Amino acid sequence: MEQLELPSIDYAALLPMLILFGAACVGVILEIVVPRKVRNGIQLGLSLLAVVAALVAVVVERGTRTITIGGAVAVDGPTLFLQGSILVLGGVSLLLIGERTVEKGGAFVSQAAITVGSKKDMEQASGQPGSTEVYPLTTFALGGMLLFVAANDLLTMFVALEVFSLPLYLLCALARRRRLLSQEAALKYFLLGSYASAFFLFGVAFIYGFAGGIQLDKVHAAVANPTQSQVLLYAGFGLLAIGLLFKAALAPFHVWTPDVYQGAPTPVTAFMAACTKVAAFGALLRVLYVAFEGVRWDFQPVLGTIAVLTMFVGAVLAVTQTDLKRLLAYSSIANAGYLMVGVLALNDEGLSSTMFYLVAYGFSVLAAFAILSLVRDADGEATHLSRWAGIGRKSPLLAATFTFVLLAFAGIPLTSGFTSKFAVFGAAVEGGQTWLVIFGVITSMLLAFPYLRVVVLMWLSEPGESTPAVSIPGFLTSAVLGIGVLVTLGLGVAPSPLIDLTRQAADFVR
Amino acid sequence: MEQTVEFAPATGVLSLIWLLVAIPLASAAVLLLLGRRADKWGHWLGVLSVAASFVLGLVFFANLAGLESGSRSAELSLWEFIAVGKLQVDFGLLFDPLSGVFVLLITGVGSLIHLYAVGYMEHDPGRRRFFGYFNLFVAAMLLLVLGNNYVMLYFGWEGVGLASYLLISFWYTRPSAATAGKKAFLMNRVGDAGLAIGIFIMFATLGTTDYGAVFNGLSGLSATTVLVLGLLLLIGACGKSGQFPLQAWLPDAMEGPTPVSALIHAATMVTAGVYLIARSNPVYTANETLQLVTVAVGAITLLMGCIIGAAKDDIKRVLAWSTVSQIGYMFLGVGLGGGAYALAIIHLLAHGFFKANMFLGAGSVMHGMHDQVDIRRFGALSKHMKITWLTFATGWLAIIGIPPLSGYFSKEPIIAAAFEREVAWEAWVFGLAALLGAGLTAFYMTRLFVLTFHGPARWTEDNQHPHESPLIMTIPLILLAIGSVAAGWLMSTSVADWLTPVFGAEQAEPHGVLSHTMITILSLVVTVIGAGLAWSLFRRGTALEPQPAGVVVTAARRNLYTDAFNEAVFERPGIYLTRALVFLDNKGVDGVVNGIAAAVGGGSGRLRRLQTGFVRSYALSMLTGAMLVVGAFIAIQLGWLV
Amino acid sequence: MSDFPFLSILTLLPLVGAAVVAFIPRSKAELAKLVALVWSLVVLALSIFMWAAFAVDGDRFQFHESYPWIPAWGANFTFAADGIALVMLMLIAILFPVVILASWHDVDQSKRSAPAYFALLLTFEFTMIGVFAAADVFLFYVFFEVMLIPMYFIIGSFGSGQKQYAAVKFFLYSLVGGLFMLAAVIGLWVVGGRTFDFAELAQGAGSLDTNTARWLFLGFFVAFAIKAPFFPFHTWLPDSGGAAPAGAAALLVGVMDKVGTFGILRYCLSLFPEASRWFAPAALTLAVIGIIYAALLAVGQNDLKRLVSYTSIAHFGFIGIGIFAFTTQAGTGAVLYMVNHGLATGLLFIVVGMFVARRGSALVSDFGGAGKLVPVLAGVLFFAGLASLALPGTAPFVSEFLVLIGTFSTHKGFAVVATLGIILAAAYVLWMIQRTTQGTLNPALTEVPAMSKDITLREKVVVAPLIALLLVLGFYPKPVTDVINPAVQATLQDVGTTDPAPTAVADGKVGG
Amino acid sequence: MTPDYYLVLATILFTIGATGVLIRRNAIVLFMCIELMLNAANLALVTFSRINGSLDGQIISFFVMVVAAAEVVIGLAIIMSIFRTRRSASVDDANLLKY
Repeated sequence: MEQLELPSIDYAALLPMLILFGAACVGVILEIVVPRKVRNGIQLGLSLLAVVAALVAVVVERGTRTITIGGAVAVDGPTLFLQGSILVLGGVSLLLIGERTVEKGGAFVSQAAITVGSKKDMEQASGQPGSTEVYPLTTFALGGMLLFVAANDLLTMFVALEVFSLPLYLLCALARRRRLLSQEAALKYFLLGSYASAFFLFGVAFIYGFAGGIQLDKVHAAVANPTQSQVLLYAGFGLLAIGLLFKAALAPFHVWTPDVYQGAPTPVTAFMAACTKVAAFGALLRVLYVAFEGVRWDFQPVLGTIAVLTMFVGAVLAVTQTDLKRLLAYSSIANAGYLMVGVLALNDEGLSSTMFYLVAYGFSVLAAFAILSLVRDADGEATHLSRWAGIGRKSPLLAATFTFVLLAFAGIPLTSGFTSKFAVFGAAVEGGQTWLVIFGVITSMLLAFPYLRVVVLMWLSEPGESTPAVSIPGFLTSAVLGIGVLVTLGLGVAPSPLIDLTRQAADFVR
Repeated sequence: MEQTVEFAPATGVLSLIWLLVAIPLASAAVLLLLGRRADKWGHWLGVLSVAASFVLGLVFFANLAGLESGSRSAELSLWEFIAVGKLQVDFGLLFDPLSGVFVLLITGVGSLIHLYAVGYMEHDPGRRRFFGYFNLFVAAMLLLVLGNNYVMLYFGWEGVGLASYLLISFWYTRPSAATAGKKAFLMNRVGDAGLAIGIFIMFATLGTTDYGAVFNGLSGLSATTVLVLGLLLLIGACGKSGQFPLQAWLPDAMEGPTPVSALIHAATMVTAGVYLIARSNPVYTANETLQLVTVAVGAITLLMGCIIGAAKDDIKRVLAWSTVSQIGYMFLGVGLGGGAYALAIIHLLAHGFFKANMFLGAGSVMHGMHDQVDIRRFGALSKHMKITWLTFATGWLAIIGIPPLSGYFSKEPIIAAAFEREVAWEAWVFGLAALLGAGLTAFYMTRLFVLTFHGPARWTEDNQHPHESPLIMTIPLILLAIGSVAAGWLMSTSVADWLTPVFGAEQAEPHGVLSHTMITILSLVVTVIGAGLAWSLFRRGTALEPQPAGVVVTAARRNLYTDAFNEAVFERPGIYLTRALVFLDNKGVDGVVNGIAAAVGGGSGRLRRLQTGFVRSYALSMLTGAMLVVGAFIAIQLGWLV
Repeated sequence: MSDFPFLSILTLLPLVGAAVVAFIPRSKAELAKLVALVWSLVVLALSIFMWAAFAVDGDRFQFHESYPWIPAWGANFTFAADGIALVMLMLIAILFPVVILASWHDVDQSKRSAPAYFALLLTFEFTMIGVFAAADVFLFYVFFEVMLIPMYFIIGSFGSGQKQYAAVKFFLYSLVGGLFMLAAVIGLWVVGGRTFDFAELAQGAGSLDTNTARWLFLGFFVAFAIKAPFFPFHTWLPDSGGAAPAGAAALLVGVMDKVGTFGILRYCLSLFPEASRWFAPAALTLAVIGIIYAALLAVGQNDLKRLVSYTSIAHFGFIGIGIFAFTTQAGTGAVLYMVNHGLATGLLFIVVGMFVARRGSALVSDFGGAGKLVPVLAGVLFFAGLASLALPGTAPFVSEFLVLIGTFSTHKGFAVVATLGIILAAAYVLWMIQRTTQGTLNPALTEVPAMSKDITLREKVVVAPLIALLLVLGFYPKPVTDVINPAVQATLQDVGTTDPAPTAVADGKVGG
Repeated sequence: MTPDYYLVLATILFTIGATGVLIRRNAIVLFMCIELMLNAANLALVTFSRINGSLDGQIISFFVMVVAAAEVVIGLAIIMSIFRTRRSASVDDANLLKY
């Protein structure tokens, strides 16, 4: 029996994740011990505190470049930057999740187990305080995401994927209103998500067969000097990629996105659109840049085609959408395409610009969903486009804010949408992927139309009878809105600090 | 042709020649800007300003005459107009013998017509505006003849076009007047475009647009270039002077008040084409073909004018076609070149007097006949408006060339010159054309005169009260009549000498196909035949309604189908083209764009159906995608792709 | 040369003004108007000072300012003006107060907020000044895109007729062009050594790969051709011009569209000289087609504002041939044309706006004989028409003449066809005048009380400066041409072309 | 017997699972098909572990089992709640969200 060598563990580097997982566990316990009345405040405070603490830890560890616990986790520039981004975006999303004043009791159902449409369900719909499980669930998901972007071997990645996916499936099902839709969204998300994880896992198996190990550096070495059949490598890589592309919502693995975004409670949608995207692209970046960099010439055209397809699907389908949440879902698909353009640059510039894009887009999308949550009628949020006609006349400030965010999505200068698009396109041209940029530009033209349609509707149409009232945003939603818009503007006008940060962070350790 | 053209700088009094343009221009500005505040005295300011220009013109003319004949010119640069790269165009004026006589004609005849207009327009509420436009015209016309380069000429050229437009459509509430003004401007613009391209050629080949430099550089140009240049200038000249094929606007221009017809569409502006060719005489002299074309244009137009003029019943239209025809003579003259340049200018000046005289006479008749213009409804007016009758008679006799009235001295030499073409067939063709024209002129002018002033009265006392015009209108008539009588004799030699510095010394007369005496006799004979025929035909008046007529008369009544031609070839296709383009732009060019948008929308509408909502179909799309991705990778690995 | 930071202050001033006006409550609309007017006059005053400080025979670029913006990308807030930019800035500074005064009552009847309208106008001025003052490609692009937004809302919110359709079309068209340009900007940035500085890029222009440069040229050109607009990218303009409030339409064609031609001159020509030469025949063809095509279309329009828009397209054809003829005269003429067209078409739009405001309709067929009722206004319309058809004595003549004469010396055929455009110009102007102000009085007009009110004092103040400028520049354009000429010559030097010598002189037959 | 056969078997199992998701309607069966795919992956991992001569693959498969168990918890919870409302476990019934 040989001596079992214990791997060294750099706890400091793992601290952010530990904090979150710990806080999540504590949250579960609190669910049991804390009386219902005060639970919401405490849970929200705890999760926010955990996020802040984790963020502090990330900031403190900003110089760390290490691989720890036996090669399972890599804490390097991209990890820390993406973790930081996830934490900030997650914290902001938490504010949205914690909003309880816009709608009485919040956006979440009080007891998900109650059958939809039953007598009890009617009762709880009328203002019982929402469930507080959402906080530990969110914290778990955040922890999983932090681990996902740090994962340095494929197993860790798989586990992290599940750790952040499973809470999300649940969160999707917790909407207070339109519960049927919410449940359907959860079901679809869950089934398709598991389906994709299975592909991912099967890919892991193949890669393991090919490389004899699952650490990314091992894969990298094996790709450079293959000892096994290349078919294993390519089949494995293909299957592996599918799991990641699914999470990142790239066509044709985007199919879940519109349904889930529409059905899920709006704060959760916002959370997914902002944070899941960061996590998914973080892992994708790591896998492509660290493990498979050696076969870039082979995967660039395939993934490039996927990127183009994604941009087109997102842009073209957005044109005829009539539901705002669904429209934003397609827009987020198209944005995934643009992100992919940055990823496929496969150079430092690509890495840093993709990270920049993720942050910029995350804030804009949070603001967008925050606004959606404010326009409501008796049945909850009024997300059908026709209901927004002339809203600019009724609530100019809200309409102006939304217009600004839409302009950002359309990539108009002086918004972060422009600088981030510029960054990824620039990186792609530099990386020799001009064709992607050309398609990116063409789809941007298409995509401008649906945004503009909304703007036209808000400002240029006369308000009708059915134009809903706009709720006065609660403090938390105001904060989200404010932060989202300010960051969108700030990154549009003075993106330099963040660009510099992403550039400093753009070095993977292998 | 190796002479070099040089102009002496303006000195002394002559450096004030800019005042000639500035005074009427300032007056026009005052009249147009002050609005109704100037209604009471505006017309007098208008008259005064032109009269002042006339006086100044006389002073300058005298000064010019005082200069040595070798340097009898005054060039004055006011300011740099356009100075870009090699293109240097000054806002420059040139007062030389040629522009001198034009200045006197314009301001002299202009003053008289202005004076006349004070009376003629007395009851028109727009009199002040009328004088504003009139002064604007005088300023532009003076600029045209005084410019020292082609750009200045063009400046004035378009300026008179504008004034002409404004005055033709002066009574703008009449649709016919508005249309006529537009037509005039448009056809003029066709000519202007030719002139403009001519200027471009000068700059492209010679790098200048100054008269002197262009003329001196001509020897360096190929024959083709000179030909093209000359033809383009000719197009410009045809447009402004109502020559074939751009003659159609001039008769319509009679929609304007009669003083306008007299000043602009008879005496001055329409002769600008003649001025242009005379001014550019080195260009035309340098190319035989060019001269031939010019002569041909002149001959065709003079016959055309006569023929149509003989068939018209509107007093002003007859006079208008007569103007077309007479300017044809002038074109013939300038086309013949050599000594005929001066002849054309003399005819121009003489024509300025007698045609202005007749137009004003016509105006006087209309004034007395309640704006009736149909000569079939006149007759016996000699008893009612004596002065008008007498002055009109001088004009009539002058134009048909009865010695010793001015027309005789100015037209007959041109006919003679035509017979002196070096190529025999040309001499016969153009000579006979000119001769025939003289006969026809005598015919239709006599017809006009007889039908208007003699024969039975074909108007009724119920609605017509013929009366003589007031003094302010008859005085100009009388003065112009004196000019019509005396001008020819006075000018026939003096002006030719005076213009020698511009056109060069008259070359030795080549012997024509007919002797000079013979031509004189012939032209008098055809004139008498024509006049006699008309007298005998119309002495007893004519039917009030148009009578059926033969092919020739019908054609003449319809302007020899030139209007029909224009309509069929330019107007209608133009309208159809415009309509087609409007359709094309909306449905075609814009349609492509909207089509793309619709296609995206339609594609989007169809594609979104793929999002069926069934989770299993989503799984299928994922599986398909997965198989494609993995398949693509494996294909790449096996070397099937890339 | 002056060290005073003219350009940055000039750029920011209207933005501040817009913010101030935007915060004035709706109830104090008159105050908002007044503030906007005074503000734009201050901008005008500053511009005049700048004009005075510009050294005609100094460096090509003056008032250079540069502040770091995004160092990682090499993007800076760099401002500088050459003669071309200077005259355009001056035009902007002149047109805005005029338009603000002209739009005084435009919003009074609508339900929309007057302060918002004037704030949008000032915002638009900010973007306009910025786009002409920028000497950094990135900064230029930013302004190029941002200027869509205020105009979009002006058309969409304050326009008439099919305003929504027009606003969206305007925005999308421009955005499409802008995105092509974005691709080209990125490409240029990558191949040009990661800098956006115009001067540096222009210096390295010669070392670009020929094919790359042509593609990049195309990216820029399409954007500018849409903006200008050149045939066949023009269809948005009649819709926008027809729907926009008259004052805004004057700015739209008077100033904003000039960004297209300015961009071609500044960016396409200097940055891609070889490509510019290579594409010149194609560009000239488009421009000439545009002249004839748009003029014919203008003849066939029944909507005054659409008609004026089409005339603009024809005029932009002239500017286009002037730019691509590559001679000093044509180039200077083209820039001068940009200024003159701004004044002339601006005036035309404003006067048409006065008619439309009175009649409540822009349809030509709703007028007829209006000169009887409003003689002075009809006179002003006529004058504007004359300026539009480039009659000598009005400023556009000089520019049209320069363009044509300059083009003729290198491209005879194009110049000749373009010259035919002046005939059509007369046709559409006079036909329009005849149908609106001449002929028998349309009885419907007498029933509209406003139609019997001739030009008011405010309107006189609006049109007077434009008329005066058109006349002055028509007789004495030298102060402007002297400013433009060196910049054009420097541009042509970048392109690498020289004026052809007069052929007779070149052949040695005549002493130059 | 070469380990390759196990790989073939694993692939066949995976394909059965992947196809099963497409052709079955019942949510539970669907879910079981996904479990089948996971287990196919486990089989492949173990096989590769054998081929490569390292224990990693076997360890991974333990992790996978744990994860699969967690997935079951979540999945069944969601399916349950839907079943309660709709009284049907057919995934085809849940298609309110579309287009």
